[in-house]
Amino acid sequence: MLLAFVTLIPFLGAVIPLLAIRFGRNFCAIATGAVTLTALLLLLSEAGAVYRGEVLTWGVPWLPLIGLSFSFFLDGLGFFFAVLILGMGLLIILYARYYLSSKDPLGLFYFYLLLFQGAMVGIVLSDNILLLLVFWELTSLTSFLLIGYWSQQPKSREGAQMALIVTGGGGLALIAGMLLLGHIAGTFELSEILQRGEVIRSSPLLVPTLLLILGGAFTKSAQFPFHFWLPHAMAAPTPVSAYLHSATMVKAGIFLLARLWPVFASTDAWFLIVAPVGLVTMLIGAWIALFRNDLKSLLAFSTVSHLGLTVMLLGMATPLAAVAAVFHILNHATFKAALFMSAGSVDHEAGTRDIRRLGGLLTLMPITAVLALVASASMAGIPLLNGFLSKEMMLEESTHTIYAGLPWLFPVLATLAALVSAAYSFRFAISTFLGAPRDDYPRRPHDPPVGMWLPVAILIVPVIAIGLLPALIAGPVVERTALAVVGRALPEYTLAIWHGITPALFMSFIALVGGFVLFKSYRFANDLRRVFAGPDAKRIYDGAISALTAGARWVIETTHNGSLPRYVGVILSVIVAVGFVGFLNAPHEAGARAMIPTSFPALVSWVVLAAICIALLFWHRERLLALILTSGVGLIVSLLFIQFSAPDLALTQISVDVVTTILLLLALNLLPKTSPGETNTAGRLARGGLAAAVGFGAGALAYAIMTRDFQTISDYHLAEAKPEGGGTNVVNVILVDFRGFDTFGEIIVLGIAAITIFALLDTALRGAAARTLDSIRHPEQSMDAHPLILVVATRVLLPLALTVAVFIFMRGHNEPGGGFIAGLIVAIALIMQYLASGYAWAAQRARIDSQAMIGGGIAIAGLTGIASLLLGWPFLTSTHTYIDLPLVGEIEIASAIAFDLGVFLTVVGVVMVSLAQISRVEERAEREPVPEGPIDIPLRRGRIVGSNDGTQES
Amino acid sequence: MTSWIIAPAILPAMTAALLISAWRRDIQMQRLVSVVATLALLGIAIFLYHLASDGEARVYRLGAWPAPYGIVLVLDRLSATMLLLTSALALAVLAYAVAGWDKRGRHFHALFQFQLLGLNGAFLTGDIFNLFVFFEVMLIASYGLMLHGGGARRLRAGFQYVAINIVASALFLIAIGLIYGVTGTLNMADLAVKVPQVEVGDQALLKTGALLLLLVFAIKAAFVPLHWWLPATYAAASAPVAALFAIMTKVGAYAIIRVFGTIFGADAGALANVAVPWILPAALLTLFVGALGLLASRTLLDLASFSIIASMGTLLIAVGLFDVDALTTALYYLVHSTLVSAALFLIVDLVSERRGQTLDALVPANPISQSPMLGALFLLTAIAVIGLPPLSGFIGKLMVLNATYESPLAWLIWALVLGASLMMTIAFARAGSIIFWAADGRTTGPTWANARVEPMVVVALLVGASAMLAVFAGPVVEALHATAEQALDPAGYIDAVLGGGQATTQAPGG
Amino acid sequence: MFKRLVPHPLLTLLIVVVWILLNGVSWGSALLGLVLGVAIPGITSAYWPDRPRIRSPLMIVEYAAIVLWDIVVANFQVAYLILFRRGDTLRSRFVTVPLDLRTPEAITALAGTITMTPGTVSADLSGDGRALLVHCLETHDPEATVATIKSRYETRLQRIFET
Amino acid sequence: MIATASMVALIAIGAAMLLNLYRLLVGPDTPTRVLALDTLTINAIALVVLAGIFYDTAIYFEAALLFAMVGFLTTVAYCKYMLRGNVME
Amino acid sequence: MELLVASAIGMMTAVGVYLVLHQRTFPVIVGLTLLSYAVNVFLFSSGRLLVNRPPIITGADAYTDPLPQALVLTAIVISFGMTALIVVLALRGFLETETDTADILTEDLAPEAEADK
Amino acid sequence: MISEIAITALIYLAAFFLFVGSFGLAKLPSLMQRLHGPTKATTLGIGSLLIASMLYFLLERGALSIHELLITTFLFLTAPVTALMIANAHILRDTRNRKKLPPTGGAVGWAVIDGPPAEQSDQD
Ligand code: NA
Ligand code: NA
Repeated sequence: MLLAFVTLIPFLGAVIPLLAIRFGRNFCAIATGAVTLTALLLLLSEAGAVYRGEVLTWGVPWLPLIGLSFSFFLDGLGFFFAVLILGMGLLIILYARYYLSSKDPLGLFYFYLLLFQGAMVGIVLSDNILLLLVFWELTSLTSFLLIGYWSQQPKSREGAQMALIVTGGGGLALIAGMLLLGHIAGTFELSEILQRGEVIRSSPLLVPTLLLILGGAFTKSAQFPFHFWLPHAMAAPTPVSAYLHSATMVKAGIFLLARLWPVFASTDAWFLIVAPVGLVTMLIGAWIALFRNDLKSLLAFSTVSHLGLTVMLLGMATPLAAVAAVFHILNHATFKAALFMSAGSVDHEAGTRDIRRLGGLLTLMPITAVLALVASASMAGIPLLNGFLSKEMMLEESTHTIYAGLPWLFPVLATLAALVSAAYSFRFAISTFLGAPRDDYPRRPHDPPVGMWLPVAILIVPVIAIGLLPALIAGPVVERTALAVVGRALPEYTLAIWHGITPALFMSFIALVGGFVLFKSYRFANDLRRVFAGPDAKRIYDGAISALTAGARWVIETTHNGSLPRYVGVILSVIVAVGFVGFLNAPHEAGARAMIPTSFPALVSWVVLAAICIALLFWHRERLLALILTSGVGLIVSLLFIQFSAPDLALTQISVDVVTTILLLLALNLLPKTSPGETNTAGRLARGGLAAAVGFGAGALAYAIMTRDFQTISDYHLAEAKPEGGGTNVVNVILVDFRGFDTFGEIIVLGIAAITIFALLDTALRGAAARTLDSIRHPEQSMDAHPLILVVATRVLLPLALTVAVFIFMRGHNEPGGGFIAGLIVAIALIMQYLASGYAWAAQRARIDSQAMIGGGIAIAGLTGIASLLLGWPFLTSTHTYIDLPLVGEIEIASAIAFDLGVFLTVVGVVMVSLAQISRVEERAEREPVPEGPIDIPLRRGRIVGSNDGTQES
Repeated sequence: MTSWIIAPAILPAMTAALLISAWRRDIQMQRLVSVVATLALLGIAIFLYHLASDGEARVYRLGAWPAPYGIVLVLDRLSATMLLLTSALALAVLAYAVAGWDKRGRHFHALFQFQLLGLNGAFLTGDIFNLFVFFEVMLIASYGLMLHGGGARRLRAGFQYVAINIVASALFLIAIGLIYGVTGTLNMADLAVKVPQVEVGDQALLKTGALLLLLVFAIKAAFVPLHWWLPATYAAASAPVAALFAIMTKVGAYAIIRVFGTIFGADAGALANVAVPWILPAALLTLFVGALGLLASRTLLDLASFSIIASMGTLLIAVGLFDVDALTTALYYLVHSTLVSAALFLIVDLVSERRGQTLDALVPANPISQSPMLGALFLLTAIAVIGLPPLSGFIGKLMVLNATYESPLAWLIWALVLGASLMMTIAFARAGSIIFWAADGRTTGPTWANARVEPMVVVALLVGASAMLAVFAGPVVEALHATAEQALDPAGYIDAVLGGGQATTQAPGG
Repeated sequence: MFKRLVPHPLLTLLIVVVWILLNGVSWGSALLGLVLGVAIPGITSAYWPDRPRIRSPLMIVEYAAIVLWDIVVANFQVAYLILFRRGDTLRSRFVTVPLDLRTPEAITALAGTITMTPGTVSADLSGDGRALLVHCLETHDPEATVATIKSRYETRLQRIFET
Repeated sequence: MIATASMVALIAIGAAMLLNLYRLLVGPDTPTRVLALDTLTINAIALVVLAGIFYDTAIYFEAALLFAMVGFLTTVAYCKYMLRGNVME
Repeated sequence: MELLVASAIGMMTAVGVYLVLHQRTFPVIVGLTLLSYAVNVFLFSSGRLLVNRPPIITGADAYTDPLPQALVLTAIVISFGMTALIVVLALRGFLETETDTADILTEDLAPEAEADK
Repeated sequence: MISEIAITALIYLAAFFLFVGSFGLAKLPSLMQRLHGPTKATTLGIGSLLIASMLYFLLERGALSIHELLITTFLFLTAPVTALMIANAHILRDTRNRKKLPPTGGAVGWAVIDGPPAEQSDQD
């Protein structure tokens, strides 16, 4: 429970600075510090137990399905790191209070910092490796925010993104690695995994697992070849650099290697990969650091180098090397944090971090200079300081390391790295602080406020103390920690300044002297570097990212080119491919159903259809012709329905077709009258081939279905339509009763279409659309807008058609017909008036609110269904009864008729709304005002406008 | 109790009908009615979820006709989950829209309610043709909503969206024709019974029908390369609409789970698991293209659209395995990505609103006011979308990886899932950095003081939901596990639909 | 009252007849037909601002008989022309029929009659409604054709609709 | 006898439809094609009525009636389009 | 007869698809119309073909399958709604941009400030 | 028997005219000539077929089926209008032959070309 608290306190406390900032910066800093301190104290309260060798665990399940639990454990390693993280955190909080200017949002900074801190603590205290991943990725995220804190600077943004992408990317590899590890071990609890090393090491997945985990660790710890992100992260405010890149984030990778050391260290792969990666990183980091002119950049590559050192030690896979690694982690954290903060102070006070513009600061900012000199001496490996001790141990261990059969490889290269390391340390210290004071600083440098040098001073204390009394000061910590790393008893070793005359002593000496010589011959070395300049990692990274982006854009933008034919073509090709493959890979037999002999009219209809289809292929560019031909297809399809006993379908098809045709004609009036020609023969062939394949598939499937027998549920419908549904037209009974819910959905589709059309055209008389409408030029028109004979004929037809509509509606339940068809007939009757007398005139007379009609129709249909609910029956349960009317006789009334009425109203409303809206638009495109109708030719009684009574006779 | 199953269909239908006929000129009244109805819908969905959580499938026989002759609605854990998700999302989107979006075109609220009707109907129905009908209701309402507000880009994208969906609907009908032509039934439970008994000579036809049906759902679910409609549509739709559309692709996924879990599942005899060989490769391709698209995006809307594709890829990977654990994962991911995608689209809207002419283009522009709050919301949403901790995306990703561990293609799946995450990270880091960080110091757009807070609250709630999904992953996943178990074991479903209970609901007619 | 309820008695009658035609002869359908016969003209009266006055209904019967006879004859004549004459040897031409009819209904009836009868098709009206353009499939004496039309049909229609 | 006549009529109508098709395809102008379509509809009506006799059912008469209404409206719409462009002005 | 119907379905589908694969809105719409004819007939034919056996209960010994007919009716109505919508959409798109292409052009992709505001 | 003969005769008549109408449509060289085929022959064709049908149901089946009358009425009402509209379209399109149209005999030309006289609008 306590462990969870230690982890959660920084998270929970993170909001405190956001709230506290309104009470001032000091208060904010104190409040933030208090949060960290609380966590630290809580942690320290367990120090006794940890140092007694106890392992504390606590956890609750989180997501058992995947083995994720909210569990923590505390041993020496975790304790060591957690104290480092929290302790260093306190110093950084103090330092940042003074470092950041009053314009910077300090509260936000502390907010990020605490989140980051919590994530780091989480990493080192997690027992569950999936939980560890959570925290791991959180550090990437929070560090992204911290590095990008000064987001107005492009460098900050770039650096933050790079850090996120590289460490986040590594984190993804780690996810895979951890999942593999957990699956191999059969548990995701670290404390158990550490017990199951044998199982893991014998797994065939060992190497991939290790590689993936190393991918996470190496990216986080900036190991070669992922080292390049770290210097760019230096765009962050110095407190961030000091925290993230000395003590915490980059150490996460080290922590992970140390944590899993007992599991992996004894494998060949570990040694073969980890040790050289560390060595190379150490060397390259140092070499690059030497030539950096930016203080923070120099320190950053130095950090890379030191991380490499630590990694190498862990990679050597011996317990003593592990001890050295732990010791160096501690030492590096102290002097490097001190150096970062010093560099920050120099930058803060002198206004520059460029080593070429610095010098002689010892006299100008003595406190800072002295502290920094001590820290850099430690970094250089000068005896009596802690850096010397662990570096010497490293050199000692390297002499025991035989890699690839070459006993000299590690010692020589390690010494070389130490030499370069000494050189850049000298360069850092001497070029900045020693020499003659300069007077060309952007600002007049002086020592910063105590809040900025005090944290450095606090860190210098262990640098010196450990350097002088290693066994006393650092001994227990190192031992307890190393024990936890190694997981078993440690061999004999001593932390001491003097180990006698050992190879390591010589190597240290060579490194120091050689380092000084190298520093002195800096110009020569610099020329050398230019000659042997390796590829710039940043450029490679940038190149890779932009190549990736460009590649992605090329792929996406060439495929998603906005071409509908291509989209549909691909979709149809997939359909054809899947359909054919699916069919051919399953058993199929020809059907045995007896076929119907072909009738002559059917054959003729087929010929007509085929001819029209072929004609459409060639003539579709003439749009009016295409429409006329399509009408022909509709006619043949309706005939087909009649031929095969589907009168309702024929009625529906034919009446829908005419409305569709009129809609298309209305649209065509404003659209171009022809489609442009296709010049591309290949495209035409591809199109034709695909069309033929789809057509063949559809036809073949239909044939296969039609030629076999089957059992269907519709026997029930045929049997029950009359007795239970109260109608003899089974199709209608299905529509309004058995499957009334389908019909309910269907009229809603119509209703939605209408209101969408309404909304779409509502705005067509404004803006660009209106301009287009005004510019449309029509070919020559007939001067007679409303032909007299047409007007008269349609007037006679109107009541006739309405009568027919009522008839069709009434009998729909028993004979072909019904609400939908009746609705269309009414619509057709009204359309006739529009066609003959003009929309304006006719619409004036149809005093119906079409939109309300749609809503009302749907509501009526719905209410019919709801009525049955109220009676305790399911939605849309119909009933029917016989009533005996005088004169009329007994008639049967089914409640489904009311439902059909809803259908009827909706259909009429839909057609009316759609046509009304289009007519509004068409009107705008007219060349000149159209006579208001109904008849243009002036006759004795022919020209009565808007009058309703028939009295205007002369 | 059971009679409430029809409520998620009736309520929005009648609400919309009333909105069209009675209050189509009174926006305030429309808002009130729409919000009240959606709240009620949420209440009903919660109740139904509670009802379904006993693990029993409940059947509602429309018109009191016995199955398989009439249409049935089936409430089980899966449909209840989808209903709940839909209504919760709807409420969030509606709350966002009433802040002003709904006034930019006509009939927003009616279309919105119709859209809910389509979705709810599709989730509840136990009949494949009725599923077609509600797909159409859902689609046509989505056309209306998508076109809400007008503009050339919207019109053109709308045309493509409609055209492609009409092709898909045609395919749906052909698939239904094949399936009916072989089995003689439309009821899903009845199909589940009849499919295993199909004669050898008919298997190819039925299988083709099943695969064509799969393709229909795949088009809705934006499987690559059937996804063409999605990027342009989502990029052209208005933000609240796009946010609501976050559920649209999920309908495809739902339909795959329902149809290929119940009818063509493990018990389907010769046709067992017909979909399985196809889904996983397509899902991987989908994920890959989604990630590429993210990387290629030039606008925030592109980013959001392709993140939908990528999330569908991830989701479908899990769907494609058709085992209980994987399906659990899929459902978790489905819930997660619906809420998070919605949040993302709303964020995009909030951003474009504040960037003047630049809108959502990923080019440096003036910084946007409200950036701290908005930036935080963007960051959190991005975290959730990419699948970084501590939000639900990370849990979802872990679950997907975990569920696919045993798959022979695990290495590929993992590489793609993780590689896609990296690409998303790159894309979102770049986008966020350009939008929120690359600033030239001048501020445009409404300032903090006079900007409306409600939209942000909606986004915050959605992000909060993602956090809750993560924190309470245990119980959530437990419930989804039960859901997956039920979905993959059709026996209970079949029994509920075709078994007893018919006698009590015989039609009163006659 | 009756006039308000049944503004177009002829139309009402027509609807009742049509309804009975559709539904069969029974009291029930007659009653329902009557209901419709009242309702539909009521609904559609707006489209009939200038309802036609039939002056002499009995004339209609005579006229119909003449037209029917002419149609039968015309059909055989036209069939002959179509089957046995080459199209380019036909003496087809437009003729103008000056109109004395002044009501739309009468003109429509005349135009309709012309189209249905011997080898003639009404093709257009003049802009002032005072002439009808008629196309003859085969004619050697246009004036005679016009005269026949006027005497055989127009005068009768004038009596039915206008005098 | 009636059956034979019906067969003959079916063949006659079929031939008529093929002739309509010829005009529909050959045109040469749009009014001709519209006329061909209209005539095709008329022949379809004949077919339906004949089918009623042939199959001894009255069930298809409404279809014939509707074909007549719709055929008329379609033709008028096409003509109105050719004459005025806007068919509903 | 079955072969005639099946080949009719195939022809209508093929021509429909051929037209749908065009770049202009109008042929696409005509193609979709043809496609929906084909699909309706397909769905209809899944109930098998029977001559002169309409599903009107008259006491006859056999009726054609009414269920696909009901389904096709629904499908016809739905596709009518869809067609009406897409026609208007094509028209509206043309009016807005003065081109009737069905493709999304690059200029469409540019953010439109005025359309949304 | 007589009824059967009558019905048979009517069917043959119908078949003949239906064919002749379409034959004329196909055969005749100009649109105005082609119009004569369908509008006449088809009308009588359908008409006799409908009478045949009525007789058939009345005499053979004993059921009075008079729907056919409605269809006939409908066709008789609409056929002239269709013909006029097509003729109108033809006149509008056929610009070369406009001059060959006979004069109207009045001040105003044919409606398609000249339209109604403008000065008379709104009062009469
Ligand atoms: Na019906
Ligand atoms: Na019932």
